Formats: sequence, C-alpha cells, structure tokens
Amino acid sequence: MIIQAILILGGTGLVFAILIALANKKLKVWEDPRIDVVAAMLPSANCGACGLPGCRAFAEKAVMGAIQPAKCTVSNAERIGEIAHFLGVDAGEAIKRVARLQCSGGTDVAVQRAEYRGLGTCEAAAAVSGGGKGCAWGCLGLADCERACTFGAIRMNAEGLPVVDVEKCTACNDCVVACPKDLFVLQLLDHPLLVQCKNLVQGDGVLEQCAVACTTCGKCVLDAAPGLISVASGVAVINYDKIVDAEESAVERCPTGAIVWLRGAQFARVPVLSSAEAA
Amino acid sequence: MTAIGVEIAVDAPEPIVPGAPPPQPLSLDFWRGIADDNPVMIQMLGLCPAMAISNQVSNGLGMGAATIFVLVCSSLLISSLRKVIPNEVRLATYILIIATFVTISDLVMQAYFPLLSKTLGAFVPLIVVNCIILGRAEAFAGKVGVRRAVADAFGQGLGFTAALLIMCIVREVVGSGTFLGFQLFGPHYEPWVFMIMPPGGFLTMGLMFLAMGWWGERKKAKLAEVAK
Amino acid sequence: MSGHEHSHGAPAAPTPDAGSSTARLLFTLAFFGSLGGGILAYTYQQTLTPIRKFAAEKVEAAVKEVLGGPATLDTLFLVGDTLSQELPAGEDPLVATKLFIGFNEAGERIGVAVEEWTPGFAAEVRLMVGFNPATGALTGFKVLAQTETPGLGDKIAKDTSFASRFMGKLVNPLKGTKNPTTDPSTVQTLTGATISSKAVIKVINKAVETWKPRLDAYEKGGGK
Amino acid sequence: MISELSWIFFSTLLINNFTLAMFLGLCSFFGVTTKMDTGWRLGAANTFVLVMTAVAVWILNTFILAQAPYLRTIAFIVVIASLVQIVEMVIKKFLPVLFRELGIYLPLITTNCAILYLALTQTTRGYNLLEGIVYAIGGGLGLTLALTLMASIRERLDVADVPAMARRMGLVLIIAACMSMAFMGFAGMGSGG
Amino acid sequence: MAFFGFAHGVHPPEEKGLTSALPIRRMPYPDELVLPLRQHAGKEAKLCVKVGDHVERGDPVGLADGYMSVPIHASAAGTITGIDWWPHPDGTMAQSVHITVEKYALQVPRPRLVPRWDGLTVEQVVKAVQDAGVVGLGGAAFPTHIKLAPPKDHAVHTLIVNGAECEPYLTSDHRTMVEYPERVHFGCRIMMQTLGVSKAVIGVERNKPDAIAALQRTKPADLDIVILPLTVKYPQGAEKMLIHSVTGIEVPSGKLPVTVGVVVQNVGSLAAVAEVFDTGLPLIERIVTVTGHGLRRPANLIVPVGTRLRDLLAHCDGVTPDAAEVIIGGPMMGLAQSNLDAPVIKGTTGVVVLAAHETRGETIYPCIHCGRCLDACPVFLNPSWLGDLARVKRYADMADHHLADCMLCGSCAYVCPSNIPLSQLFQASKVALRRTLQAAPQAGAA
Amino acid sequence: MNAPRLIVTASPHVKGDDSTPRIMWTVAASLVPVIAASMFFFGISSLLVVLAATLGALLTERFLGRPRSLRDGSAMITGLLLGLSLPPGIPLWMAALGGFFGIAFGKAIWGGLGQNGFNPALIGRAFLQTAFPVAITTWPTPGGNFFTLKGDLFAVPFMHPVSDVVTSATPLGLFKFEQTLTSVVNLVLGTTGGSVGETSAIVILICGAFLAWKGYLNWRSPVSIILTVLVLGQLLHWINPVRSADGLFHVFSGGLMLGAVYMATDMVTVPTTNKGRWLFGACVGAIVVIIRVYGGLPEGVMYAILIMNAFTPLINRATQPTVFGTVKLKEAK
Ligand SMILES: Cc1cc2nc3c(=O)[nH]c(=O)nc-3n(C[C@H](O)[C@H](O)[C@H](O)COP(=O)(O)O)c2cc1C
Ligand SMILES: Cc1cc2nc3c(=O)[nH]c(=O)nc-3n(C[C@H](O)[C@H](O)[C@H](O)COP(=O)(O)O)c2cc1C
Ligand SMILES: Cc1cc2nc3c(=O)[nH]c(=O)nc-3n(C[C@H](O)[C@H](O)[C@H](O)COP(=O)(O)O)c2cc1C
Ligand SMILES: Cc1cc2nc3c(=O)[nH]c(=O)nc-3n(C[C@H](O)[C@H](O)[C@H](O)CO)c2cc1C
Ligand code: SF4
Ligand code: SF4
Ligand code: SF4
Ligand code: SF4
Ligand code: FES
Repeated sequence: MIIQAILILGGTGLVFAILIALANKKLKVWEDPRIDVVAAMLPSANCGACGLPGCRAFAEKAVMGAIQPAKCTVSNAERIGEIAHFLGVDAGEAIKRVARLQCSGGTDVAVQRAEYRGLGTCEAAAAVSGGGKGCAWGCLGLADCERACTFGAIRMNAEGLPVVDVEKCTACNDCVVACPKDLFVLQLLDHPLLVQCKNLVQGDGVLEQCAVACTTCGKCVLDAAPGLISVASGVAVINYDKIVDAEESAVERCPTGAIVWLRGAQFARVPVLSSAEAA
Repeated sequence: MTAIGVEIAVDAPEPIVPGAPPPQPLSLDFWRGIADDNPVMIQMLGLCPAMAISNQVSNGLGMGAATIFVLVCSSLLISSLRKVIPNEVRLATYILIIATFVTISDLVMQAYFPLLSKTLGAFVPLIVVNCIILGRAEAFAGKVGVRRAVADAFGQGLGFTAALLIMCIVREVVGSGTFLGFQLFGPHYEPWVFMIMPPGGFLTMGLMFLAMGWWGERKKAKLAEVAK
Repeated sequence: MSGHEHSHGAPAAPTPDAGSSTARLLFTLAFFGSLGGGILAYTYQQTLTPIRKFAAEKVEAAVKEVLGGPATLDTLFLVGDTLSQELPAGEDPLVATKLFIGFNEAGERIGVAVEEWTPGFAAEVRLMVGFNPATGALTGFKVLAQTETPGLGDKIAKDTSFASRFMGKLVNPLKGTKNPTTDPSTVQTLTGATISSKAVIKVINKAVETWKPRLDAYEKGGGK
Repeated sequence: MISELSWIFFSTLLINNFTLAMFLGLCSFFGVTTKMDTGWRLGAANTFVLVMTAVAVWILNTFILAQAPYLRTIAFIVVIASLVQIVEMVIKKFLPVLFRELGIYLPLITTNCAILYLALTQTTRGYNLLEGIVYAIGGGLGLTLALTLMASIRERLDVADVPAMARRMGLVLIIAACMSMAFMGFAGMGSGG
Repeated sequence: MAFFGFAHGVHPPEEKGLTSALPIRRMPYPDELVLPLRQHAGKEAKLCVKVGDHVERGDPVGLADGYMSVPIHASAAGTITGIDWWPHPDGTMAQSVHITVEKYALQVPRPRLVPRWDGLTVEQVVKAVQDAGVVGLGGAAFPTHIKLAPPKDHAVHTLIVNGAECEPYLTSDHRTMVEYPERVHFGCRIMMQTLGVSKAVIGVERNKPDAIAALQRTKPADLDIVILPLTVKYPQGAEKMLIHSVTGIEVPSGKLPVTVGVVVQNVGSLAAVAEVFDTGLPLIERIVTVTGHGLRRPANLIVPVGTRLRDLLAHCDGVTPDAAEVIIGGPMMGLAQSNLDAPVIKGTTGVVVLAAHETRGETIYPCIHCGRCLDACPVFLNPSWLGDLARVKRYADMADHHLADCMLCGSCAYVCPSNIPLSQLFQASKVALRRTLQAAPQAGAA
Repeated sequence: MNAPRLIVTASPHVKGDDSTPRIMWTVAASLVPVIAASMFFFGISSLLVVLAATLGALLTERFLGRPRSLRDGSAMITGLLLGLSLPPGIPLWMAALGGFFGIAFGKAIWGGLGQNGFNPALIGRAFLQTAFPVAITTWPTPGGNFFTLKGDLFAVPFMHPVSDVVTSATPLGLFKFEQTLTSVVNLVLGTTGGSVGETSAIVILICGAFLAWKGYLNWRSPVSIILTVLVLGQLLHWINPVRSADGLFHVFSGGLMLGAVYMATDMVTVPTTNKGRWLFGACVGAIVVIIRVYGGLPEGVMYAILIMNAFTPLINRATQPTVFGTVKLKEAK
C-alpha cells in the first residue's frame, strides 16, 4: 500500500514536473526581477512628479539606467541611496522644487463683490462671475488645491489662502493642474523672489479690488538688478534666468507687499495645524 | 500582499531572492502575525474558512489548531529545504508539502475527533488552499532561516485563530445564545439565527472591519488633535 | 513587506536563461511526491481502524435506535438491485448500501432499518428509517445528516416530540398536515418548518416504497 | 437526465452559490472586485479552471485514485496547481493584456478554495464526467455572477460618500451580507412545498 | 411640413407677461460707454484707438483680427477716456475701451458706413456683414458672416430662423417679430440669397401668436418662407433641438448643423443684418429685455452696446428691495453678475433681476437617482451619473459618457429635486477636462 | 442707485418646485391611509408595530446618519414601510431592531440617503426574517376587538415571545402548503391574514396612483411587475393549476402591491433609466412568481426586490440612453 501511494504521487509529481519544465522552456516571458525590487522600494505614490506614468514605469527606467533614482522627488534620500546601491548606479541629484502661490489676496484684503452660492469648489465658482470675487485673477479660497494634493502639503489658512508646507511638497504638479485660476507655479525652493499677484489692472485703481495687489508702481524694478523685474505686462514679472542677481532690497519698497522675499514657506501666518505636524 | 503576488508572478533566478523580509528579532516575527500583519484582518487572507465555520466556538478551536499545525510544520520543512528546492517548481513543492500535512491532520481528526471533523466538513482539506499558508511559504518560510520561519508561522497561525475565535464567539453567543454549547442567557433567549447563517458570517466580519476602521479614524483624529 | 536585504551588493543584471536544470526539477517534484505519498499511506493505515470503527458504531447506534433496541441484528447488502447476505469480494462493507434487520430476544423480526435521503429546505436530509415490513408501521427514524435552518428546520433532528409523532404511524403512504391529528397515517408538521417536516415524510415514504419490494423479493427468493 | 443536470446547474448557481452561500473563493471576491471588467474576467478565468479541474479530477478518480482515497486532497491540489501554472504561462505569453488585468490574482486561483472544494465535492457526490462538468459550469457562473454583481455595486460606490470607517473593507462585507441575504430567497427551491 | 418635436425638455414658468406687451423703446445715451474688445466668439478685436481720440457714432474702436473675428464700433460719439481691464459680463476682466459720451453731439446717422445690399456679390455681402460687426444675437455671439459662408463641401438647403425664444422672461425676439416683421423678412431674404438656399423656416413657439400672425401677414410672396409654430418647451430654441423639431434630423454628435445642410440664425440676427444694410450703420445697438420681479419697471429697450448695467437698471427705475440676483441672459442659461459695472454687449439678450424668493435654495441633497434629469435632458445624457462622476473628478470617464454633448442647457438642474447644480458641475468639468488633458498628455497610462 | 447685496449662482438660476424632502414627506404621508386600513383589520396592533419600526429607524438615522438627515424624510419612509411589511403580532422589540438594522446596515454605512444599493426597509425585514424566522411567520387572525393585542407585542427584548397567538396562515401559505385558494374579493378587501400593510391592495393602489400623478413615483416598475406577475402566474396556472394559483390571486396576495408600489419605486435602489425600470419590474415579477411557485418560501416579493437591487447597477449600465445624434453617427461608420 505504501509503495502504491509512493508510485501514484511520485508519478503525478513527475508528470507535472515534466509539463512545467516544458512550459517553462517554451512559454516563459522573461522580465528583469530587479524591476519588482526597485518598484517595491519606491513610494508607490504613482504621482507622476518624475514625469513617468507611475512608480513601476520609473522602476523599469531606473533598471535600464535611463533615469537616475533621485529623480523620484517623493522618496527620501535614504531610500534613493538604497535603490542606487542596489542597482549599482549613481543616485543623481535631487533639486527641491515647491509649489508657490501667485496670489496673497485673502479674505481680509481682497474685495468680495457678491455672495457666491453653489458648489464649494474653485473650479465651479470660477465659472460663476468669478465666484463674486472682486479680483478676477485671485484665489477663490475654495480649496481645490488642498484636495488635489495627495501629500497633504496644502492647508487653507484662516484667510482662505492655501499654504504650502515646503517640507511635504514634492513638486508633483497636482495643484498646478487643479487650480482653475492657474495660481500655482513650481519653483526652486531657494529662489527667494516671488510676485504674489497676477492682477493685470494697472495703477492704484487695482486697490479697489485688493489691498495687496501689484500696482505696477515700478519701485521693485528700480531697486533690483536691471532686467530682473519688469512691470510692462500689468504686473511685476521676475526673469528667473537672472535670479542669481536677486537681492532682498528689491522688495523693500513695495507699497502693497505684492513682491516678497521668501525664506521657506509662503505667508507669514502659517496655519497652526500644519506647522505642528511638520515638527 | 504585494510581495506575495510579485514573487509568484516573477521567477527570479537569483538564489538570494529579492524581497526577502528584513532581519528582525524573533519576537517581532511572532507578534507581527497576531497584530500588525494579522492574516485575516490586515492581509485579508483565509477568509473562506474564517467565515464558513465560525458559527461555533468549537469549530474555531478545531480549525485553528489544525491550521497552526499545518502552518508550523510546513514552514519548518520548507524553510529547512529552501536551498534545495529549485525555483521553478517552488510552488508545486510547497503545495505538496502543505497538502501532506493537511491530509495528515484531516485523517487524525477523522479518527480521534469524528464529530468535529464532521461539522468542519470539507473545510479541513481546504486548509491546503488557505491562502495564508501558501502566502507565508512564499513570502517568508522560503526565504529565511528555520527559527524565524517557525516563529512567524506560530504568529500567523495564532493571529488567524484569534480572528477566527472572535468571530466564533460573536456568532455563537448571539446566534445560539450559547458558548461552547453552554446556555448563556437562559432558556427564554431568542437566538438570532441570522448570525449563524451565511449573511451573519459576512456581517460579523464586516463589523470587525468597521471596528478596525473606526479605531483607525479615531487614532487619526487624536493625532490631529495632539498636533493642534 | 518593504525592506530588502542586499548585502551582496549590486546583483548583476540576471540573464534570461539562468535557471535550474530540468533533471533537478523532475527529481524534486517526484521526490516530494513520493515522500508525501509514503507518509500519507502510513498515516492512513494508522488511522483507518478508528475511523472505520466510528463510522460503523454510528450506523449501528442509529439502527438500534430506530428499531427500538433489537437484541440481534442481521445485515443484507444491496448488490445490483437485489439483496444478498454476501458482498462480492473486494467491496468495502462500510461503503456498500445495506439493510439491517432487527430481532428481539425471542428471535422475532421487529423491523428493518435503511438509509434514505431527499432534498430538504437547505440541502439533503438523510435519515435512518426503521419500519416493520409486515405491518407497514414505522418503528422510528433518526436524522443522520441535515443542514436545515437552525431553530427552525433543524427541529426535525433536535425536537424529540417531533420524532415521537411518527411512532407507530402506518406508511401507506404517510401524509402531513398542519393541525394536530389522530389519523394513523398522518403526522402533524412543525410550525414554520413545513418543508423540512415534509422532507422527513418524503424520505420515510421513499424508504418504504423502495425497500419493501426488495425485501419481499429477497424473501420470496428464499433468503429467509 | 436533463432535469438532474439542470438541478445540479441551478442549485449550484443560485441556491448554493459558491460565494454567497458556501463561502468559497472569498479572497478574490473581496480582492479583485473593484472594477467590473476585472470582476467578470476573473470569474471567467475561474470557470475555465473549474471545468478543467472537473475533467482532470474525473480522470484521476476513475483511473488512479480509486485505490487510494486518502491521496485525493494532495493529488487534486497538485494537479490544480500545475494546471493553473501552465494556464498562467500560456496567458502571459499569448494574452499579455489579460495577464496585466488579472495581475497577481491568477496565481491566487490556485489557492481559490472553490476549485479544490469542487474537486472534493464532485468526488464525494460521485458525479460522472458530464455531471461534473455541469457542476463546474454552474459553480463557475455562480462565482462570476457574484464577482460581477459585487464589482458593479462597488463601482457605483466609487462615487458615493462612504463614511471613512467603512471605506476599506467594512462596507464591502456588509454588501456581501446583503447579497447573501437576498440570494437566500432561492433557498428551498426544488424541495417543492 | 411635418412637425417632429424633440423629446424631453422642461417647462419652467414663462414669466414673459411682464414685458411681452410692452413696445420697444429707445434708451437715452448714458454718460459713459464701455466697449470690451471681446464681445463675440472667436478672436477678440484688435484695438485701433488710443486714449484721447475722438470717435463718431459707428467709428471702429477695434478691428477684426482675422476671419474668426469682427470689429467693434463706437456706439456713440465721444472721447476715448480710458483703455483698461474692465469687468466683463462673463465674470472675468477684459480689455475695454471707455467712451465718454459727448452730451450735445448730434448722434445722427452719418454717411453710409455699410454699402447698399443690392448688387453686391456673395463675397461682398459676407465682407460687409463682417465689417459691420454683426454677430449672432441669439446669445452665443458667433460671427454671423462665417455662418453666411459655409464650407463649399456642404450643400446648405434650408435656413432655419430661430424665433423660439424659449428662455423664460425674455421677449426681445418676440417684440422684434411683432414690431419689425418686415425687417425679419428682409434679413431672411439677404441671408437666403447669400447662402443660395430656396427655403427658410421660421420656428416660433406657440406662446407668441401675435408674432406668428405678424410674420404671416408680412410674408413676401416671392420667397419660400414657412412660419412654423413650435411646442412651448425649453430648450426649443437650442440649435440642435430646433433643427430636430423642424426637420426631424438629428445633427450628429460633435458635428455642426451645416453637416446636415442647415444653417440656423436667430430672428434678432436677421433683423440686425437687415438694419445694417438699411441704415448703413454697423451693429452698435441691440434690443434688450430688462425685466424680472426684482425690477421696478420692466421694459424692452434699444440699448447702445457698452451701456453699463448700472445705467440700464437706473433707467428702469432701479431694483426693488428684495432684488437678489442680476442675470445677463435668461434665467436658465444666463450669467449672474457680481459687478454692475459690466456693460451690455452684442450678445446680451436680456437682463433679468430675480427677487430673493425666486433664487435657488442653498441646501443641496444627495442625488436620489430619481431619474428626472434623465427625462429632462434633451440630448439624452445621464446627468445623474455624470454628476456623480464630476463630484469625484473622474473627468475622463465623463468624456466617455458624452460630456461634450452637454450644451449646458440646465434642464437637468432645473428639475433635480435634490437641488444639485448639475449644469454647473458639467461646465466646470468641461474646463477641468481640458486642463487635465493639457497638463498630462501621458495621463491614463498608469 | 443703491447697489443691492447681490448673490451669484450658476445657471439655471431658477428651479422647479419639487424638492427631495417634499417628495419624501408626501410619500410618507401617503402611507397613512394604508396604516389606517390595516388598523381597521388588526386594530391597535398594526399601529404599534409600525410605530416601533419607525422609532427604531428614526433613532438610528439620528445617531448614525448624516447631520440633520432626519429632515429629508427618507428614514421615516423606511420605518413606515418596514412596519407595514411585518406581521401585526411581532414583538415590538424585533420591529425596532429591524428598523435599526435597516438604517444602519442598509443605509448609513453606505453614506446615507441616495447612496445605498439595497432597499433599507427590506434589508431590515430580511434580517428579521433570517434572525427570527418563527416570529416573522406567525400571522395573527384579522378581526376582533380594536384594542386586543395580536400576539406577544410586548415580549421582553431578546426573549422569546410567549406565543399563544391565534394564527392563521396567509393566503399564499394556505395555497402553497394546503392547496387552499382564497378568493380574490377577500384579497382585495384585505380580510385575510398577512403583514400589516399587505391587507388592503386597493388602498395601496389608490395612494400609488396619487403619487404617480404627482410625479413622485415612477409608475413604470410597478406596472411592469404587476403585468409580469399577472401574465406569468396565469400561464403557470394554466400549465399546472395545483402548483400555481391564477394570475389575479398572485397580483393581489402577499406583499406584492406594497412591494410593487412602494418598494420597487424607491428610486435610490432601482435603475434610473426608464428602460431599466421596465426591465427591473419584469425581473422582479418573474422572480416573485418563481419563488412562489417553485421555491421553498410561500412569498418572494422581498427577496425578488433585493435580488434585483443587486442587479441595479448592471441594469443601469446596460440601459444608458442613446445620446442625441449618436445613432446616425454609428450608422455612418
Ligand atoms: C431564513 C429562513 C429559513 C428557513 N428555514 C426553513 C427550514 O429550515 N425548514 C423549513 O421547512 N422551512 C424553512 N423556512 C421556510 C419558511 O419558514 C416557510 O414559511 C415554512 O416552511 C412554512 O411553514 P408554515 O406554513 O408552518 O409556517 C425558512 C424561511 C426563512 C426565511
Ligand atoms: C459654416 C459654419 C461654420 C461654423 N463653425 C463653427 C465653429 O467652428 N465653432 C462653433 O462653435 N460654431 C460654429 N458655427 C456656428 C454654430 O453652428 C452655432 O450657430 C453657433 O455655435 C452658435 O450656436 P449656439 O448659440 O447654439 O451655441 C458654424 C456655423 C457655420 C454655418
Ligand atoms: C439651451 C439653449 C437654448 C437656446 N435658446 C435659444 C432661443 O430661445 N432663441 C434663440 O434665438 N437662440 C437660442 N439658443 C441659441 C441657438 O442655439 C443658436 O445659437 C442660435 O439660434 C443661432 O443663431 P445666432 O447665431 O443668430 O444667434 C439657445 C441655445 C441653447 C444651447
Ligand atoms: C416612491 C418612494 C419609495 C420609497 N420606498 C422605500 C422603500 O421601499 N424602502 C425604504 O427604505 N425607503 C424607501 N423610500 C425612501 C428612500 O428613498 C430610501 O430610504 C432610500 O433608499 C434611502 O437612501 C422611498 C421613497 C420614495 C420617494
Ligand atoms: S499638489 Fe502642489 S503642494 Fe501638493 S505636493 Fe504637489 S506640487 Fe506640492
Ligand atoms: S489657489 Fe486655486 S485651487 Fe487653491 S483655493 Fe485658490 S483658487 Fe482654489
Ligand atoms: S445641461 Fe447638459 S446634461 Fe443637463 S439637461 Fe442640458 S444637455 Fe443635458
Ligand atoms: S434629478 Fe437630481 S436627484 Fe434626480 S437623478 Fe438627477 S441628479 Fe439625481
Ligand atoms: S479564496 Fe478561500 S481562503 Fe482564499
């Protein structure tokens, strides 16, 4: 009886071993196993900040040597080092960029002309007479960007402006796409100069819409290196090619504070919640 | 979860399998299965037996014991043989080993616990396909040393049994008004037959997940509050 | 599952055709197959006796119960469509379909017991049915297997008063009703479990209908 | 004959639905039912494997295992596992898109208890080849039905405002409970009142 | 002619009685006019004046920038006192020219700026219409000359004139048909000749029997013009619905009416073309219905283009205390205004001032899947599902469910018992869809 | 001119009169005559059962539902309909428990009004039927003193009802298990045993017609159900009069009217498209007849509706309206 059992099972095992061995030879689709390893080491955020459709695509490219591990802006340095070490390649260099808001017209300083009723999203409000906001360029404060940020880097402050936590921001571009007013730009963290206004109305008339708007007075143009700032289009514009020439004195005489010199996060009043979480 | 899937899908020819779990103290290997990485509640594996037989506490005990037995024995064997088993037939071999232990426990149960074996029915042989066991073989036992493999197997087995027993207790107490057959609420209790029927199994497990979800949300809320 | 050991430094890009030799594959599977087979065969041998003992005891207990405690039992096997005292060689008496005949101390036949089933409310309802072929009266039944709704249909197995309603009823054939009855071949069904009750009645009728002719044929053939 | 076969078919499909009444194949029932397309595809793959298994098991039972019933579990599972692995390779080679869709769940069919359950039950019930195949189709379609319905309900829930605590798995199990309750309506079918 | 009608649609209260019997009156010139350079679909006009310039009535202040554009003309004599960003009726800011109206100028017709019609070739007519700055007055302000020169590969067989005016409250088309039926017919003649069609159908909703009668009375004998009464139903006046009602043809999804050989023009546009050739002055004024329960004295007015809402409402004795919302256009599709400095532009069909009790409630309930919106949508979309998708921002899926076919008519949002602003969701989604497509060309790959 | 404080909203700036709460409360109010009719036959017991179920539903909605969701009236309907679908003698604690279960697991967990996939009232009832199969199939006899309590209404919670109930089988049970046919006249008038709300088909029909006229319920699924049951039932009756009663009997017996008029019209859980509603109704009708004739249970309305609820998303998908201008597009291709 034991012999019989051994024969049956041994035989079955043998038959299928042959089948599998055959199948293995004929049908196998080979895939570099390192892809899976690298993919598992990536954050799986599938955010697209690296410019590739998802983390696995990044892993494939990284294994092929077509992209440097550090191009994943979401992962931390330690992890990136591990990946580079695993693949035996150079990690590459990460350049930290963050999202910056080109508006500082919170509810305390910007005029609201009419009461908006309807869906509480910026996208929807933008189509309804600009949500009743006096400034047609400014932030609507209904937090589409906050909801779009998968990294929880955006918090609305008490004045209805989104504050970007520069620690958490991975420059994934989601908020840039989400904002119907196109208020976000991705900018190098160490570029300190920023114009927080997009209102094209020239002159002091703009102050009827918002107290912190750019009045195109031209003082910053005079105070900065030549060619760094211009106001010809109706609002101050910084030429970031010349950013190395920038100095803090450029913003000092701005009558409304539309142009700012940034150290870290934007806006003086950082919401309690996000600063505590960052700590 | 991913590790399992990934490894099955890809036959990595490297002897040192990428994706092996990081070194950890034995106690962690053991506790992980009971709490953080509970096979039923977190990995969502082995749901079928957990729901099918969890309408009586005695079933849960029997099933848990059988599962732990199979899990530990097969992990032990697989881990000690991991260097000699060729990658291509890795799974087939694991299954052979697991099936052997399952059949042993089935036969033993039939012989010495005939009533229990009858109520558990086909679910004892079905331990073979309990995703936990193969999953552990794949993700753990096949890649680490014997001591760790056994610790992990015990942890996972106990984790499974714990989840199973919670369900059994809820279902038997509410559904029959008894615990291990003893009447709890006197003869006038109106049992909720629902709980020992199939929908009751789904519901009970749903309640467990809801409780976990609620707990998680509360923790999140607390964190946010602390941050404030 | 996220950490990784890679103390070996960077693995070189593996080549597609690296793999184990076919022979090793075959050997491994065959070896473990044989090993498993061997172990199982051994375990099976060891457990066979208790398993069979339990199964046989269970049947015997049921038979005794439905026949009201016979002094001796006789077993007939169904071979083809006829009853015989002998099983063809090689057949397992445990698995074969059987009819049990019970005798009292005086050696008189008090009844026969057979196993029958029919679909109930949930799945099959399997009974051991005992009846007296001479009178057509039921001597009892025992539920061997059922999965009816607990608290409702499963009363056919658990409610002893239900079983007692059947005692001595004449199967010619048996009928069910919802109301209390004294009719000799009508039984009152369980409230809320009419279907399960009727399944029991159906099994009993089926048992008598299929086995009585077989027994008659056997007796005519001079079996007894 | 016809009536027996149709009884096997319908009772497996509706009354003793593998997923909703027998608790089989739950891992994939909860794991892959987020999109309807994957839902029914997995169901179809399962049905295919079930039918294959029914045939293989019948062959094993008839020609090999008659003498060694204790080897059933192990022989069945080895056969099923090997079959699935071969099918997997075939699909990976010839239908890479489908493979991507079913991803890691194909191997899970091996450990889908419905398959082994079918093999064992088919044996204990002594089904012949035809009955076994019908049983497999009924069971497979039952799985497909449950998978598809669950997936379609979950697709609708994608746009619903589900409370946070129920979002992960809680609600899905409650849905299963509701479906299971609904399908109890078929209970007792065929027993004839 | 067979009447086909279109399925679905809604029946909002008409409220046309406020102004339907009031004859059209001319509004006096305000002190200042504001002319946005963007008043039409297509490219905005190119500025051609500077601050300090003096302009006569009818002088261009902006020139057509290419074929898909029309010039803008000064609607009164005066001085250019500013060129800057100014609130536009669509809620944004637009480059606008401010003219301080010369109080004592004659404002009289000047020598012809538009040539006489008779004797012009088709090309010359089209050019003249463009130079006169004529755009569709039915609301979309699509340059009319483009619709007069359909691509050669499409044979146009019918001109359909849109006199449905299905929006509640509005009566400007209605009064035009009652008071200037000859002008409508004259415009029709010009257009038929230019398009080279022999048949025209003027569709008018049955609730304007006096307009139908007037058109019938003045119908020229030599033209094949049919005046077709239409069921009163919103949005009967939507182009594709109208074509379906008149001809039974469904304009294919995503296609223009010319593909089925039809051109649709609004009656106001017809009258405008007629007037332009008649008077020789470009399009510098239009008929506007100023109405609503929030307004003291509703009226049908001839308003110079560029009149600020503030001046217009003041001319109608101002608003009542319970006025809550000022809408340019009708209440179904019009745009709410947050700034009364916004001017009347060429596409402004009416100004409606709603009283507080008429505005939408604030509470939004969840969609109960009642299916009313499905029964309302004239293009047979599933607004309920689209709305659900929009809420979770699944724009690509919305596109698969024909978001592009939604014409934002608002029928769905009108009937929704849960007060879900469906059409707003769809409008926002259309914008967002475009944005996401632009932002991520590789989207969907992951 | 003094500038008013303006509001801005998206178009359309006006809206039709019907609102979700108005619809819900009207439907709830239309159930009052049904309850009154039931009280005529079963006395105060009907009212108590309905109240208990409603209380359970409302309290649950209050504590588990979204803020202020009681105002929309849907939980009220759930409670009332659950009560109406229970036997008049059921212990009140069970009725209230059903209300809790229906709202908690049939609605709140799904995200509240509008999101649920299954009919909450029927989820509550199905739970009770599975949990307490005996209590829910104990049908007291109609008639008797108005204030007599039918059954053990005040049984101690979680304990057995002490049942010395005078029961009578429902017409469907009578037919299925005893092959006894009840006359359609009695069914229509409601003088038969059965659940609180299934007694008077006529009252339900009238209320339903009123709601349909107001546009508060879509008439397609009820009509489809009734037609299917009538035709299929009659067909099976001709084939085998012992197994199946005639079509009219099927239509007027059991919970069919209540289910068709009030439960297969719950727009949340039935298809949104009109085509889908016809299909939904036809399938419900067919399943009802199949369960009644071939199934183990005498009545299948609840299960049929629940089963079809599960199919609703699929039906919706299959019956999307053809978008204007796309038919020709396809032909052209
Ligand atoms: C959840 C549930 C379980 C049931 N289980 C059984 C059962 O096990 N056996 C049975 O005969 N009927 C069962 N029934 C069927 C009904 O109780 C059926 O109405 C009953 O058989 C009719 O009997 P009666 O006429 O005595 O009430 C069940 C019904 C439900 C809803
Ligand atoms: C030849 C021809 C070309 C047209 N091209 C466009 C076009 O490119 N885009 C467009 O929106 N409308 C175009 N139209 C006009 C539309 O048919 C329609 O009249 C216009 O969009 C305004 O319609 P509405 O008010 O219903 O939106 C064209 C019309 C004609 C006759
Ligand atoms: C929902 C909807 C309703 C409309 N109602 C009218 C209307 O009542 N009268 C009208 O002239 N145009 C109406 N239009 C605009 C027409 O579709 C079309 O643009 C116009 O008749 C073309 O003529 P025009 O270019 O001369 O303005 C409506 C458009 C939409 C989308
Ligand atoms: C015509 C109509 C029928 C309804 N039927 C039911 C019903 O059968 N069961 C129920 O729980 N709610 C019903 N409701 C209320 C509501 O739609 C239901 O509670 C939702 O399912 C909750 O999301 C109904 C509402 C209406 C307007
Ligand atoms: S969404 Fe914006 S703020 Fe958030 S991580 Fe991306 S770029 Fe940074
Ligand atoms: S930045 Fe843009 S998206 Fe964010 S709140 Fe402001 S308007 Fe909205
Ligand atoms: S707004 Fe769009 S979806 Fe709504 S009814 Fe109009 S066309 Fe249909
Ligand atoms: S009308 Fe409103 S509530 Fe009804 S289905 Fe449409 S969106 Fe939903
Ligand atoms: S499928 Fe049954 S245990 Fe996983």
